Amino acid sequence: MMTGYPTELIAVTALGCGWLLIGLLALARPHSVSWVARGLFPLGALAGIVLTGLALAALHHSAQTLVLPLGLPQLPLHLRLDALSAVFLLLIGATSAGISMFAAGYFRTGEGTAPGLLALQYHLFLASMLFVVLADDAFSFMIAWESMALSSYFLVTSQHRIAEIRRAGFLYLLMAHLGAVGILLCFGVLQGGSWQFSFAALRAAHLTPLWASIAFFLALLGFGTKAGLVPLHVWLPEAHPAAPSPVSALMSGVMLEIAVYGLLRVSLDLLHAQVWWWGLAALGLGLLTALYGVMFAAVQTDMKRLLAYSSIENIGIIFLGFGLTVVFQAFRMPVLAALALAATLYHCLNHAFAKSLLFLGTGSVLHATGERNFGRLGGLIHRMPWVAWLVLAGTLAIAGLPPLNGFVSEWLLLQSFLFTPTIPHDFINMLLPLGAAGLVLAAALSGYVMVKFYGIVFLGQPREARLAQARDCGRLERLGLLWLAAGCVFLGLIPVQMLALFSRVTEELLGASLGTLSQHWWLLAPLSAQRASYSPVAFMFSIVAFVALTLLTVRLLYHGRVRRAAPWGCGGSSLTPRMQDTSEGFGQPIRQIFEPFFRLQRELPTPLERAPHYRVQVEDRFWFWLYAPAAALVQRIARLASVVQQGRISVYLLYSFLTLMALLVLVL
Amino acid sequence: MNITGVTAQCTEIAMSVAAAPLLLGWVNQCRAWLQNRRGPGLLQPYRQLRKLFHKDAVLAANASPLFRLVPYVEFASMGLAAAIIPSLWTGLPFGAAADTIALVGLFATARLFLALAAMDIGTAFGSLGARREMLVGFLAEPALLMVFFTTSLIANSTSLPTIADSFARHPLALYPSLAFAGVAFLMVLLAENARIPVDNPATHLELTMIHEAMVLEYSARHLALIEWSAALKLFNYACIGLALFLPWGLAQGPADPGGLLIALPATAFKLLLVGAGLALIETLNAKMRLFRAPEFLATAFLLAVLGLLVHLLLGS
Amino acid sequence: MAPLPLQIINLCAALMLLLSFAMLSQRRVLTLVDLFALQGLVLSISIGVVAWNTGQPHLYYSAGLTFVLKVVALPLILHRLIRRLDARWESETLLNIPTTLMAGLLLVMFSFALAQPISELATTLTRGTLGIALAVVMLAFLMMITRRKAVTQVVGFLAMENGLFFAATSATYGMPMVVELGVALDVLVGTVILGIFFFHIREQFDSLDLSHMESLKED
Amino acid sequence: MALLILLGMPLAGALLLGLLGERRWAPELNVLASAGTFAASGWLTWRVISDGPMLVWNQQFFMDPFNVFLVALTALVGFTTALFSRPYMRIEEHHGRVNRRRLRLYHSMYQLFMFSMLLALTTNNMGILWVAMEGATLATVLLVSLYRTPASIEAAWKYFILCGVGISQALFGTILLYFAASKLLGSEGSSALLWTHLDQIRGQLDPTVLSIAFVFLLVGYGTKVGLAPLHNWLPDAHAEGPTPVSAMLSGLLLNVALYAVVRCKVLVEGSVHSSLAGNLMMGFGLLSVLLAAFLLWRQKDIKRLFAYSSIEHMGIATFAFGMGGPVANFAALLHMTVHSLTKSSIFFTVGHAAQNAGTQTMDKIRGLVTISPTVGWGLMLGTLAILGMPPFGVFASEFLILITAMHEHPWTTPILLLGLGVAFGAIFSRVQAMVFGETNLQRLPHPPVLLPVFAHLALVLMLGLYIPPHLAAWYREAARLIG
Repeated sequence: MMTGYPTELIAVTALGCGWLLIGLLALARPHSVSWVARGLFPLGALAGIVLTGLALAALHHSAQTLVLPLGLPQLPLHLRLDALSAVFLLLIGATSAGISMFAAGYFRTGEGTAPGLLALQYHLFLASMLFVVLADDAFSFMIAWESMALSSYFLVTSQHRIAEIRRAGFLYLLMAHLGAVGILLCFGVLQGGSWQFSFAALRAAHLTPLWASIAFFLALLGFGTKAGLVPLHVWLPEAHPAAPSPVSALMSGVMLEIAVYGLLRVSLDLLHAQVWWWGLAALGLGLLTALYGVMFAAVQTDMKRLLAYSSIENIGIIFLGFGLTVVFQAFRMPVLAALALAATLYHCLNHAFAKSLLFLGTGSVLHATGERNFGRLGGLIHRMPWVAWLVLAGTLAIAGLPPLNGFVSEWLLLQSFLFTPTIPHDFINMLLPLGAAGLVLAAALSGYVMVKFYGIVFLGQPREARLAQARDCGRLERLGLLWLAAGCVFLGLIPVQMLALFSRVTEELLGASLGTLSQHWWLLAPLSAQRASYSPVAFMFSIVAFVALTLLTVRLLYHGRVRRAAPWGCGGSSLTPRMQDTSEGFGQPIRQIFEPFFRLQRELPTPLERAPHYRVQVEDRFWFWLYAPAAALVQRIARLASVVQQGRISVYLLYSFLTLMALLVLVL
Repeated sequence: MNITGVTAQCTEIAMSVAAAPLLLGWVNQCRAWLQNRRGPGLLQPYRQLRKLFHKDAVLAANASPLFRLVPYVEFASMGLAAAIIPSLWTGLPFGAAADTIALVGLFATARLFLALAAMDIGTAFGSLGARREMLVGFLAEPALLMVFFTTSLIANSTSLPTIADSFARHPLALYPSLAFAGVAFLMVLLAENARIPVDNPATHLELTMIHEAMVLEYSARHLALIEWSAALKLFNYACIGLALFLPWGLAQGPADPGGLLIALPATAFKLLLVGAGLALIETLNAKMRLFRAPEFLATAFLLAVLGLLVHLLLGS
Repeated sequence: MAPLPLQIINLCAALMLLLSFAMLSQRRVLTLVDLFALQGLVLSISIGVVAWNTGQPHLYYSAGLTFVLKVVALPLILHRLIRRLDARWESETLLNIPTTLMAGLLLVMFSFALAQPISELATTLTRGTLGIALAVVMLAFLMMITRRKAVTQVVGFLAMENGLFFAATSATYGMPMVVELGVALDVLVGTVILGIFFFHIREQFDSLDLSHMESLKED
Repeated sequence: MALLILLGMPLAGALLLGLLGERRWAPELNVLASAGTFAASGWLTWRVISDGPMLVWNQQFFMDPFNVFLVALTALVGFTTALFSRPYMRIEEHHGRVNRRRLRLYHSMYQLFMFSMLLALTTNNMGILWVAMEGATLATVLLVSLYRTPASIEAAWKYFILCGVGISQALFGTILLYFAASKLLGSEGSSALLWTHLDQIRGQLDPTVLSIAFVFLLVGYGTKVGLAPLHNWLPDAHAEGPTPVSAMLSGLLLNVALYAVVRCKVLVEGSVHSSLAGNLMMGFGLLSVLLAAFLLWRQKDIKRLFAYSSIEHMGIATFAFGMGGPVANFAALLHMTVHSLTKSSIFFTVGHAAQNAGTQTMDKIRGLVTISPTVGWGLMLGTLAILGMPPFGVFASEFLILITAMHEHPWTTPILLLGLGVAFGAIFSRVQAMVFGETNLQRLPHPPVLLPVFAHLALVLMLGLYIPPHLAAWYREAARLIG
């Protein structure tokens, strides 16, 4: 149904080009912070807000397409704006608005790459994500996809003088490239001999189940690499923390979701989600990822790494939802599939807001203190109240607590899990509900992780004396944080409206809408109110009212006298900040419970040591199982191959001679 | 939503809030009896609260506003939970606003805030307690949710009043899955309410305490609110257990005044039984070593999942 | 009984093959050059015979060119170079000489087998010689592989050119003139450049032994 | 006329520079001659576009879309390399690595090299093609050994012997070709060696002879293309010669050699009616990609690194030509174009980087972007382009090649991708370390001219996003010719 003039699509494309233009403008005065940061970044944020509006508008239209006279001769660049793209455009626009606003206040001179160049890469990154979502053929998709990887790589390595950052950047780009290879192969399989690479053609291509499955797993591999699906996740905890915080926010909050978009596009739109066990595989991997991510998050000692692992966890949850969607769809239960998809999309959006908020918060902390290590932070709620209170919203959202947004998507996902016993397959209908157990476990653990994160960074006493000099973030940064925190709250309160939007996506992809959501605008009741309902507005209102009422009552009936005193020192001398629990200590129970999953290196002090020293390092087993052997293998083959080039001219001549002989024999 | 509904709802909350310390007192009293002590009497928790409310609050010098806010949030969360849980009526207006999943979320919220408050002062005990509390929580929460899952699958709804309703109205049927769920729930109840064998509400021994370690820095009205919400939590959990496993006698909706006449004594009676049972369990068991607690809770979680599986396998 | 020209050409072919084997087994560099000159002579004679037989004028030029280049100019240059560089003896070959000769024999058989289907198509009188030409090329190749001195490698290279020329004449009655001129020019220039190179090599390595030139490799 | 200028310009330049090469303005003269050649190539291109293929001078010269685009490319890269060579060689002189006499040789040979490549491209005579290829070898041997260091002498010697032997095989192949054709066309004049004539009768040529001939031609010209296992000269020659020469070798000579292989392949395919030639080329291509990819991991010298990368890319192009068909040929042509543009631009930056560091050892080059941002970013972007990152043009060609391979020979795709992946890791890990990080380098005595670098990269970028219709039509036409 192509109707009308693609107004929104053209506007969105123009906006993408606008971002590019902003980037180029930054090159005009690359070293001027005032020009780049105070002038251009807010402009970029404005563009993000406009994009949000456009995406909302586009959600109310049918799909729009556009063919640009660019690209390969047989394959011009196709663009398409449909409901799925619109949702992700909404995500990009809304999240990037906050991040850009924050970045306006964040970037300063003298940190690696010149600000102008950074701005160019940043806006290139934004624009390429936008075009990934718009791309409607394999070639333009790949271009946008790899540009996204490339620009983010440069952003990651902006402080390239630090060796770990270089290593992280390399690992990132290498993995991104491998993932892209998978995606490319996937498209190659998808065309199924039709030799057409526009998505319209891929959608129409008929594949045998075997080839379709191969395509699906290639897509899972490719997009999973980008999304950080275990065991393809190793780059993520290295690269995300290495980047400047607004970039970490974009990568964790937006780019990972774009990877999810790619997977949704390929498997639901192009492959029509035909085979149920695809979903099972995605679900299994998602579960593994969620648990693995959160487990590792719990034992981190670096706040940005913790958040990166937490992103892995959330990606796992998203994949869980995605897998469920595929299972339902393959069993021809479109309404339930729609519910699961809505949960997935919702979680994408929620994660985007909350994780960006948290990463930006760490950025502020980093700027104020220069520290990323939990062991040297603490008590910042006194010095940085704005950051602390706004980040609290993100913390609660990531922990999946009502009435914030993280809870809604998990709620929806659990609701869809509750329908899995109705699947007409004897074994699956018993297996799947167990997924819910895993999901709940991951969600509960993420609460643990968030307490650790927030408690150690913002609460308690400052662990270093110089933290007393920390300053709260500036106005632009506050604005950015505020936008995202408000988003977290807002998204938590309007699930009904959001589901109405997602309904357009599900209609388009799965052929089923979410039906009549509810009689009331405030009551979320998918499927039937009898079955389950949730009203975040009422919830929020009640809890606020209850708190207010209690406060008032206590104030009215009793006195309000307060004395300040030193905290209880256990009967001994005064407490020092060093006596607080450390992040290692906080992670200890998790380390103990899930010991087989970690690769631990402990250095324990002996009784005789003068300066006792305790160190524990947690490493990823996958690195040693999968990546290190692969790298060693490549090196070994390379060493073998180097025998070919051993310097003696006679041998070279012999090669030539033998080649000639062999070919002649072959020909005869 | 009509005025009757709101009135009933408020009544229920008020009664829960008011009766919660009584249940705690009853449990303590029973325990004292079982241990051959006289006990402080049923009303001791009220006296305690009154005393605390009268005291001057002493705050640590570096307490943040979060620290002062948390007792109220805590209290509000538990109050709200009481609104969700059908202790007297089913079909109350607030029942639609939050289901069992939201209820678990609400408990989690309360726990998270308390843990944050515990870490706020920056004493060793506070963060120790917070860590332990979160450890208990992350295992207990899934177990609780799995229990709810099993019942939800039986009742085809996640709404707690609906579940209770459907259990109460349907002819008696034996659900083996509910047996597993029941045991799991009991274990969760003990753990979540800082009861023996996971925690001891009466101890302040640093090696073992969980809940008490978190609230060490609280005093006066803040402590009162926290204690009160702890009592309310116990009350709530007891009511959840009743709603899930012994739902008979609940009044059906606010427009059923006759039902209330049955519901009130029925609930009171059941709560008395529950309290006595709890005291019995606490007396018969010894406190576990702390690092055994995860095993205990993992067992609870497994039982809950097993219950779910049994339900799916047997369809009952 | 074949006509006389054909007999002569066949004889030349046999001689060329013989000379190739001789070169393969020869250790003295100066003798090697002489053998090369001899091969050139045989080549130019055979080209002359073909020219006489077919009456194609450009083949006469070709024969003359070959004679001048391969019998006079190149051996002269090489002789002078060898004297000045004092590189009269080949050091130990990489493969001992009997083995090399055995390998050469196999190569000849292979070449004949390869040339068989091609020769069957040929309309020229001299078609049978194509196999020999190929064998000469291959033997020269073998020599280049087994020798260690820069000079012998060059002689092998030039002997290969001989074989190619022989192939050109025997199979096709010679290539077009332009091409032959070009090829000749290239060979000449190449030899000159090689001559220059010998000096550079000696300057840098104090020897013309190729075993010094094995530093560029992967390790 | 245009052709006359095209060929005359470098020849005259060679003579003139041979005489006057010791003057101070010799580099400028070199640039001028190259610019003239470039202009002539532009004119010629325009003529071919407007009038169609042309056959001139007693049919000895022939221009069709296939070679005219290579002529244009060669002239362009020759021109930009001359631009780059001007400051580069000045700096070399400043560092005392060359003197005026050597520079005379250098400039003169530079033009001679250009001449022989252009001759090889434009000639219609397979014999002349051979002569020109050999001439190119001779010219570059002297260029490679310009520094007269032991290593450069060794490299030049290996280059000369291996390519000389290789090219002798090609001559044998040419003779066989002539042999097969002269039966049909007669041995009068040179008509039996003219490609246009051969192309017309290719269906009647004897398949056995042609397949044997192709083996010789492939091994012969393949040596110059740098196909494994005939590639051994390539890394040495690239690493030890002056950088402009490396750029030209990689960017141009390999293309020209591949051009020769493809011309031969067209004839053989027409005669043999099987995919023998194509399969052989695919095999060589794959082997080159794989071997080069793994060998990349062992490199320590920056120029050797990119030399192996050239082997890899030539392997890809050969593979694509081997597959044949309109899309693969199109992609291969595109790949040749973008590869030579990208690779030469990389060598430009690599040259300056090595001058900054005073060594070609990669471990000693660190933090280029700090000391010389343009060189650093140029190297980084060039590397990313050559590694096939979109939006650069190499990606477009590799994309087309891969999808064709997936369609026609699915089993080859994993091999290709393995090669590409391994090469990516190898090259990128090294380049990143050189471009980023703390620096230990010195500034250059003369400012580098980086216009060529960014002009090339801009062109490559453009080709990745947008292929002008003219160019596309042209490629398509050429692809059709190749079949």
